[in-house]
Order: sequence, then structure tokens, then C-alpha cells
Amino acid sequence: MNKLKNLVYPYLLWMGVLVLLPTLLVLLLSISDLDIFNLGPFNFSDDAFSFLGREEVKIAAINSIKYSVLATIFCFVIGYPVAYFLSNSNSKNKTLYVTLLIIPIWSNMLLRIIAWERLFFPVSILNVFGISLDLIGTDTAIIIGMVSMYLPFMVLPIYSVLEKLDKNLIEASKDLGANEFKTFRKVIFPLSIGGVVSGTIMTLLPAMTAFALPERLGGSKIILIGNIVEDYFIKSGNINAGSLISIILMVVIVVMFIVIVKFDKEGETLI
Amino acid sequence: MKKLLLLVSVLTITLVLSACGSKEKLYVLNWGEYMDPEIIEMFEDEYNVVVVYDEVGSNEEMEVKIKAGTTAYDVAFPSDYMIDKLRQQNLLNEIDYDLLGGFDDVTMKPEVEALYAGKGYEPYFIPYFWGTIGIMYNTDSVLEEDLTGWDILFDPETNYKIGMYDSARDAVAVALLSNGHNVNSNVASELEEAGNTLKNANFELFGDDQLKTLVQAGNLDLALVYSGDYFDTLYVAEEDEVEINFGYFVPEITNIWVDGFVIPTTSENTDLAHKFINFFLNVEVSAQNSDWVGYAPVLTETYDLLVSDEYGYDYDNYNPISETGSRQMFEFISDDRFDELNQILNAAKIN
Amino acid sequence: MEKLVNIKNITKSFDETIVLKDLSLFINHNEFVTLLGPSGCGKTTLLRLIGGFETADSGEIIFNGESMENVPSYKREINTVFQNYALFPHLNVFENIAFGLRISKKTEVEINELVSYALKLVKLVGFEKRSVKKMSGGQQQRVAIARAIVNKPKLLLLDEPLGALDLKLRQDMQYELKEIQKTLGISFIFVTHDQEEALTMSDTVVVMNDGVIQQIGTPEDIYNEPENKFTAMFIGESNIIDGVMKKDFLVEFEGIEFECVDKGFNKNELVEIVIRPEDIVLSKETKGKITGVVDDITFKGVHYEIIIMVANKEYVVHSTDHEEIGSIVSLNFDPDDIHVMKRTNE
Amino acid sequence: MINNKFNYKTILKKVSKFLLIFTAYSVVYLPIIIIFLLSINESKSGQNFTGLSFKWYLEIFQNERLLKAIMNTLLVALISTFVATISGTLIAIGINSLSKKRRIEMMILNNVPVVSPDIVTGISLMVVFSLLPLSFGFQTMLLAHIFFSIPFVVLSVLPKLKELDPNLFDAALDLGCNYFEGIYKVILPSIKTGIITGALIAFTMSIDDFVISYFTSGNGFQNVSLWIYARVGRKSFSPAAYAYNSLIVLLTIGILTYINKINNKKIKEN
Repeated sequence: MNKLKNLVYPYLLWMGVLVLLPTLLVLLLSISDLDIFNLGPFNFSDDAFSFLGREEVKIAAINSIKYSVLATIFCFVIGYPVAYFLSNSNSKNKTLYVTLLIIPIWSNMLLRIIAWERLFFPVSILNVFGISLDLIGTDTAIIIGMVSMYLPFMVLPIYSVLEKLDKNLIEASKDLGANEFKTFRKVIFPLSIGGVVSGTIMTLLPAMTAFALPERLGGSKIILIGNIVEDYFIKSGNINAGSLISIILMVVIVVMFIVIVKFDKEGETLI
Repeated sequence: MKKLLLLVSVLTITLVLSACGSKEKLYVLNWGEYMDPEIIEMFEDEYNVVVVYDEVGSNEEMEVKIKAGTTAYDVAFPSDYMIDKLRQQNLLNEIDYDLLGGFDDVTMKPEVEALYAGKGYEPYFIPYFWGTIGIMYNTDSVLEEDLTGWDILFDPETNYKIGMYDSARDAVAVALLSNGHNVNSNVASELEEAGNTLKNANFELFGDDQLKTLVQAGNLDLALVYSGDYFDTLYVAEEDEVEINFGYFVPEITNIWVDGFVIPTTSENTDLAHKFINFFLNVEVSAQNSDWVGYAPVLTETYDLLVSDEYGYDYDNYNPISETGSRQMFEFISDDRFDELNQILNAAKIN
Repeated sequence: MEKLVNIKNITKSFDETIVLKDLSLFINHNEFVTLLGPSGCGKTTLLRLIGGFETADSGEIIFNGESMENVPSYKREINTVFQNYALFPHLNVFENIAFGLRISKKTEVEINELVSYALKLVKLVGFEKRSVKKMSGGQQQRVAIARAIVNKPKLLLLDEPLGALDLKLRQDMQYELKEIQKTLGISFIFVTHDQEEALTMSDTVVVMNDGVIQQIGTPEDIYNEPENKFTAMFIGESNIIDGVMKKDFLVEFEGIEFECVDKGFNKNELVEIVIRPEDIVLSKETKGKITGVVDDITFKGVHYEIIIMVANKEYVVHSTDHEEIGSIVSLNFDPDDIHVMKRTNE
Repeated sequence: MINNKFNYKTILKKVSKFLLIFTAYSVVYLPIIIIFLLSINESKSGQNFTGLSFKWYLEIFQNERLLKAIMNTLLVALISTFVATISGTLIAIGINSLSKKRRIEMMILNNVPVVSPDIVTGISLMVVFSLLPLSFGFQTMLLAHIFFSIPFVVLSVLPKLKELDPNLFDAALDLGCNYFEGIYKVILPSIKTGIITGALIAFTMSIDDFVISYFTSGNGFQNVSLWIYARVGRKSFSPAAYAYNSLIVLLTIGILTYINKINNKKIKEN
């Protein structure tokens, strides 16, 4: 087995160049006045940190956490039962039903967001059915949008963990007097935590760093940290501040990643 | 497994071949749908070159692409204030008029030329298209007499559904204008006042390309748009033979913008760049381009051709200037000032 | 006294293959019953039916006087030890064993008491906090047993629990399981395909094949009085010879008449005779007995296994002394070594 | 002994089960349906239904820039998925053979691209590529897509490797396989599902990426996401984009239902 080890070294080199180098660079950007477009002499400065005090950054951070957590909860509340019903069903085209739920993520996300946008205005195709929504700029619009984009990322890992569950354990639990609900609570759910953890990470992460979705569905009135980073990187050219916020965002995500992963001992949950 | 390896090797070969074409290359950086593809082909055939066409959605993106230097752009199409900004970062070459043979037999429209006269960046660009910003309104829901000026957008108790453009410069500029100040004002109190105007307004949403379709659909009654947005919706509606239920109102004093050909210093082929610009100074070519793009042309000869019955365009509400009306063009502002405007806009968005 | 389990005419099939054919059986209180048969004979399915993990196509199961129709497994006072133990990986030994008790809402004090008693019974004291994944097969198996018996079921089902253990450990566990059954005084239904295990542990053995019960009886009956060819062949080794029942206590085979202890067959009925290899004693060639030529001899530790050719038929004999290949010998056996069975056609 | 207890509890369960499944599928598929409707709507703005037409499907092939963008997207997606899947699998095998501590360290490094926001990855890749002798465009975008696809392949292959009996590989070597044969003949087949899942996810990520492609592209190399985003500025984009999108979704659903039908037939046969 040890000869296989040296498969890892080329990857170390590759990741070194494309991960460590840039991350150091972004770190350097966040604590200095280095101009990214002509990498020359620079001196350390902490004006990037002054950006953190800004109202817009604070609100964007709160919004990001609020909406990503809410969206993840909704994805879980809908996603887990659906994954459970799908994995429990003994119909022969079960795998087809699961893949059907995953297919939409192959269609362009911006187009799907624009499709939702068209539905949320009072004058829309829904008027044919006598429905007229006026949701643009509301929390509901953002949550529905996020659930629509990220639900498959919650269902897939949970479904695969439930599929791998040893059916004997369920029988053993019933044999020991636990009814359907208790068996679920005391055996099935605890053993599926690994899938829930992966699903949560794969929903929370994109939701937290979304920017096209709040722009279109929130009528740009709801700003998330992604919008701030996009503004600073592209629009108002303070790349250094943008880098700082991105570094903080990465640290928050990594910390969250480690905390959530504690639920699953092996430590490499994700998919 | 063998079949797969074969497939990959074929793919990589075709890829390598396509990369190093033999023909000379011209790199163009432009807004999306902002140049008639046919004209590019005509240029390619005439000069036996390949035009590599890159597209972006805003002036700021254009600046990032040019500054990144990852592609040696020969021609780009920034707006007035961005031309000034790029010039000041000496990212632009001066236009060499000797290479623009066609320039002698055309004249720039006086009101366009007046805009940038004396602004210091004339030598760096040739106007491409110009336009104003104004208010697009739904004729079914908005009363003509309400359309007096910019303040209609900012009335806190309005019962109109209003859309504001999601761009710091335009939003703040219009707020400044509604308070009677200059679009380029850098006076703290005026900016603060503009900030409050924006904050107290009751906007339905901040958007960009969707504003024009929302006004047409009736999801919005009023929206701040570019003149091009209005014309784009107009031509599509005519094509669809749909009832025109929207109009374009340009207040007395408004902002006017000019997009221009520029030759960034990243260019490795300035001669070909000049040929490209010169190509659009030909009246027939620029008429065909204006017809495709839908914006008003900058050359008087092209303007007269398009207004003549051959094309039958009616531009009178494109830039209707009353005697008392005037136009203000954006000037170059530093990154910090832009960041300030961005904060004002975000503050308005948040409340 | 009312039977503990009464199974009436159970039929069960899995998409067109019939696994249990109209099977009836009853199990008494405090009885160690083994379901013995080759794999695929329906013994595990029968166990799962009793446990409530499968529902029969037709027929009825009465447990403790009540019909088990529509009674889910968690409502039956029955517990099961699964073949691969099915221990809950996310719980330690103590929590695994306490699982059933927590469900039936026992108090903490009661739980501690019962669990430590169960651990003592299976000799795993001190393993409470251990994670089940890190324990050996034998230990995991004992936790599975403790987890089942701690709920004081009226009936314990064991689905080939000793399959994965090595020989030595399996023999110890066979003895321990028997002891536990005695101390608890409840009935065990034990499924296995290992005949030796069935013979050493059971009060009653139910031999099954192709979804049908071949024979029910004590280990001794099964071994000594096989009712049909299948049981004879399946339990231990046996020589099966065709013969004719002259009259009660007299049977003729290989052209010689022998006294035997069986009766109740009609005159000259064609029968089959079973003689165990260890019951045949070899001697110098003597008239009036079956004689044959020693064809092959292999040393099996406890005894030699000798193949004797009589005409063109093979006889297997287990004997402690060596015989020369090719030598002519006689086969001797006593009347009670001859077991006569109805002739089955297959 | 069929359980036919039909009290309100089972009805309630059935209804809530149906409702949840219905919400899940509808919330995910509603935008797809709207996009399809927009793709067959004659009017360009899509505000009002001016008649059924498939002209936008034709326009995909007439609109040269969009067609080129689609080709670029698929080209980059296929090659990057292929390269990422092969290297990701080999890397996962390598990581799997490390000690526990080393493995966790490698996984943290592996997960950085997954965890960091796209815009940061995009900008940092752009800077690194500009330092390397690479021409911006196809090469850099392909490299970037491979870069963010590999971690997903590693993440889906690794769990399957853990379930694998460790001495399988030694057994293969023992029976005379050389080093590569060992991997190819023994390990790969048994982790096939992990590899396929990894490939599918890598493909999804590549098809749908916008931000990273934005910063790592150049010289006119544009994928569909960039094509759509560039049109947001001056004029709205042509509904041909909706048509392309609906085509991809319909094609995938068609293929998968077909495969599913074959599998079921095969299962029924044996």
C-alpha cells in the first residue's frame, strides 16, 4: 500500500501552487495596500479593516448568516423526509426519481434565478391561473430561491447514507420494541447524521456566498456578503478590502466546517 | 479504456490546432450585443484578420479586464468617465488621426462634440454611441402631467411602483439632479442630501436590464433607464407587433453619456486598431451598426441617413433638449469617491 | 398446558418461489428448539415469520395464546439475535444492551441492574463503555445475546449466531447458550445448518428441507431413528441400503435376513435400511454375514474411515483398528443398529 | 394477514408524504418549466405570449456567438471532468493510503477550493495564471475548472475507498499484477460508483460555473454563463439561452429514463 503514497506528492505540488500561493496572496492583500494588477512594492496598512466597521458590511454579514441558515433549515425540513421516502420506497425506478431531483442543477443557475424573478412580480405567467405574487425584495423570495437552487445538494448525501444503512439494524430496533417513530429517532436518524452534515455544508456554503440570487430576487434591496465582495472586487475597486472580507468569510466557513464535522467522527464527511 | 484515451488525444490535437491560427488577431472588448456581428465579419474579410470579441456588462468590469492585462485588448468601448479614468492611469494610447483616413469626410454631431470639448480626454477616444438617462413610464398607469422632473422618482408617499438603476453613479447623479445639484458634485452636504433623497424614496427594486421589461409589463410604473433601454424595448415591441404602452421622459437637466472607441496601452496592434475604428467612420457601416444596435449615431451624416426615409428613424425624443434644458456628463472620479457613492447606494438599499 | 408457539399451515413465497409449504409446528415453554436444514430450506424465513419481520401468505401463528396477525415485531414479547449481530454502531455496549429497556421506559436504576446482570450472564462485565466496532466477533455476539435476553422475552430467536466464530469459541458458546437458556427458563428457537451444533444444544430438533419439515424429535431420535432418507443423510453419516421387510423384527437385504427392532411394516414391504458407520464392526471373513473387500482407508484422528465394496455397493465403516486394502472382511452389527425406514422415491 | 388498518393516522401520513415530495419536486422544477415556456414563446421579451414558436431553438445554431459559447462550455466541461476524474481518483487512492493524521491534513488542503468563495478562487487563480507562462482563454479556464473539480472527485471517491478491504491491492500484487495493473484491475472496478458520482458532480460544477470562469477567461473565450452575464449590461439576452437550457435538461431526462428502462428490463430478465 505504501507505494500508493507517492500518488499524493504531485497533488501536493499542484495544490501548493494553486491554493497556498493564492491564499497567501489574498492574505497579503488584506493587510497591505498591494495593487493586485501590478504586483510591486507595497507597505502594510490596516485601512482594509476600517471597511469592517461599515454599516453595509455588518448588515450584509447578518443577512448572509440569516438567509443561509434559514434556507438550510428549510432544505433540511423538506430534504430529509423526501430523501427518507425515496430511499424507503421499493419502486424499481427509485434511482431515476433521485436523479430527476438532481438534474435541475445542471441548468444554468442565473437563468433559473431569472425564471423565479419573473414569477415573483405581480404581472406574470401565474396570472393565467389567477395568481399574482408580489414577492420581489422579500425574505420569502430569497428563501424560495435558495431552496430551489440548493435542495438537491441536501437530498443527495442523505439519500446515499440512508441507502447504505444496514437494514438489519432497523429490524433489530423493532425487535427490541421500538415502533416506527422510535426506530427512526433512536437508530435511523443518528446513523444518518453523516449525510445530514454533508448536506448542511453543501447547502450552507453556497447560500452564504450567493450574490446573483439576492440581487435578482431581493431586488438588490437585500445585500449579502457576496454582493459586498463583488462590489469591492469589481465595482469600487477596493480589492484589498474585498480580500479581507473574503479571508474572514473563509475562516468562518472553515471553523463552521470543523464544528459541524465534529458530529461525524471520521472527519471526512462531505459527500 | 482504449476508446477513451483515443478520444482525449483527438480532442487535445484539435485544441492545439485551433489555438495557433495563422491570421493576424484583433482583440476587442465591448458590451454585450453592442456591435453588429455582420460588420465584424465584413472587417475580418476585408483585412483578412480574426477579431477576437470579448464581452462585459459594465464600465467597471471593462476597467478590471484592461488593468488585469490578461488579454492584449486592441479596442475597447468604455463610457466618458471611464475613458478619463483609464487615461489618468495612462492605460490608453492617443488616437493617431493620420491613420483615420475616414475622419476627414465625416463630422461629429455638434451637441455630442460639445459634451467632451475641453474635458482633456478628447485625444484618447472616438465617439461610438451616446445617449441620455431618463424615466421610462407605463402609459397605462402614469399620468402625463406627473412627469415634471426627477423628483417624481423620489416622492416618499408615491403610489407609483418605481424601479431605480442599480448603479452608484447613475442613482446618486439623479438624486443630485432632483435636488438641483450637478451630477459630478463632490460637496459633502449635497451628497448627503442626495443620500437622504435616495434613502427616503420608496423604490420597488434596484435593477438593471430587467427594469425596461418590468415597466412594459406593468410590474413597474416608472424606472430610471438609459435611452438605449427604451429604444431596445421599443424595437422589440414593434417586432412583436405589441401595443406600445410605455414612453420615455427626459427631464430638463439630465446626464448624458458617450461610449467611445479607445485603444488601450495593452494593444500590440495599434495600426489594426485604427483600421477597425476607421471602418466604423464609413457612413453606410455606421448606419447599419446603429440600425442593429438601436442607439442614436454620433456622426451627422449617419444621423441624416437614418432619419431619411431609407431607415425612417425618428430620434426627436432620443435627446429632446428644450432651451432651458442642459446636459451634464460624468467626469472621472477616484476609486475612493466611487466607493463613497457606492456606500450611499447601499445605504439606500438597506433601509 | 397451552403451547408457547403454535404455527398452523404456514405458506410463504418470495416472488413465485415457495419457501414454506403448509408448515405446522408447535413449541413448548422452556424448550430449546433447533431448526436444522441446508441453506435455502426456509428455516430462517420461518424464524423471521415468528419474529414478525415477514408476513406469511397464509396460515396462522399463535404466540402465548394470541394470534400474531397484524402484530408488528415491536409488540411481540419476542427478541432476536441476528446472524451478523446487528449491533448499533453509534451506541456503546451498555447503551446497546439498554436499548430495549429504554424503549419500555424502565427507570435508570432498573436499567443499570438488568444490564449488569445480563453482562454477568454473558461474561462481559467491565465492557460497558467499549465501542461495539472495536470488539471481537465472540464479544460482539455475546453483546447481541445480552441485548436480547435483558428484556426478559418469553421466546428468544437466534439466527445462526455462531456462524462467524472459530471452532473452539463456537463450542464454548454452544455450551454457554445452553446454560443461559436453562438459567432464564425461556424457550429458544435456534436456526443452524451445522448438525453437530443442533445435536449438542437442542431439546428438540426440527429437520427441514425445501420448506417442509422432514422430522421433529430429540437429537437421539433424529440421529438413531431417521424417518426418511433426507434426515439420515443430513444428520451424521449413514449407509443406506434397499431391503425388504419380511415380517416384524425381520428384514432382508444383501440377500441375507437379519433380526431388527423395527415393526409395523406390512409383509415384504420395500424399505430402506440405515446403519451408522460406527455401528459396523469388521471381522475376519465368516459365512452367514455380509462380506466385502476393503477398498480404501483414511485416518480421521478419532477413527479410521474404511470403504468396503460389497458387490458394487459402498459401505462406510468407522473403526479404530487398521485394515489392509484388498483384504476380505465381514460386516457385523447388532439388531438395534438396524434402522428401517419407509422407502422414499426421491 | 395484510395490514389494512385504515385509520386517520395512515391517511395523514400518506397525505403529508405526498405533499412533501410534491413541494420538493415543484420548487426545484418550477424554474425549469418557466424557462421551457420562455423558450417556446415567440416574443423576445417574453412578457406576453405572442405565439408558440421554436425559432429560438433554431437561433441557437444561427447565433454564432452563443453556439461558440455552448461549444466552449461543453468542451471545457468534458475535458476538465475527464482529467479531474482520473487524477482525482488516483489522488484519492494516494490519500487513502496515508496515516490518519496525514490524511486529515491532506483533506483540509483538498477542501480549501470547495470551501472558499468562488470570487476569491477566481481572483487568486487569475493572479497565479498571470505569473505562469499561460495565454488567458481556453487553457486557463480549463486549468481552473480542473482545479475546482478535483476536490469533488476526491471527496466522492474517498468514502468508497474506505469501505474497500485494504489487502485487496496487496492480493493483486501477490498475483503478479504490476503497480498500475493493481490499481486498474482491482481498485478501480470496486469504487466505480464513487468515481461516477465524482465525475457527475465535477461536470455539474463546470457547466454551471460563472465567477471563476469570469476571472480566468480572456482572449474572447466565453462560456454560456459569461455570454448571459455580458448581456445584462446594454441589451437583454436572446431567449436562445432558454432554448439551450431546456434542450440540455430534456436531453438528460430522456437519457436517464431510457437507461432506467433498460436496467429494469435487465433486472427482470435475470
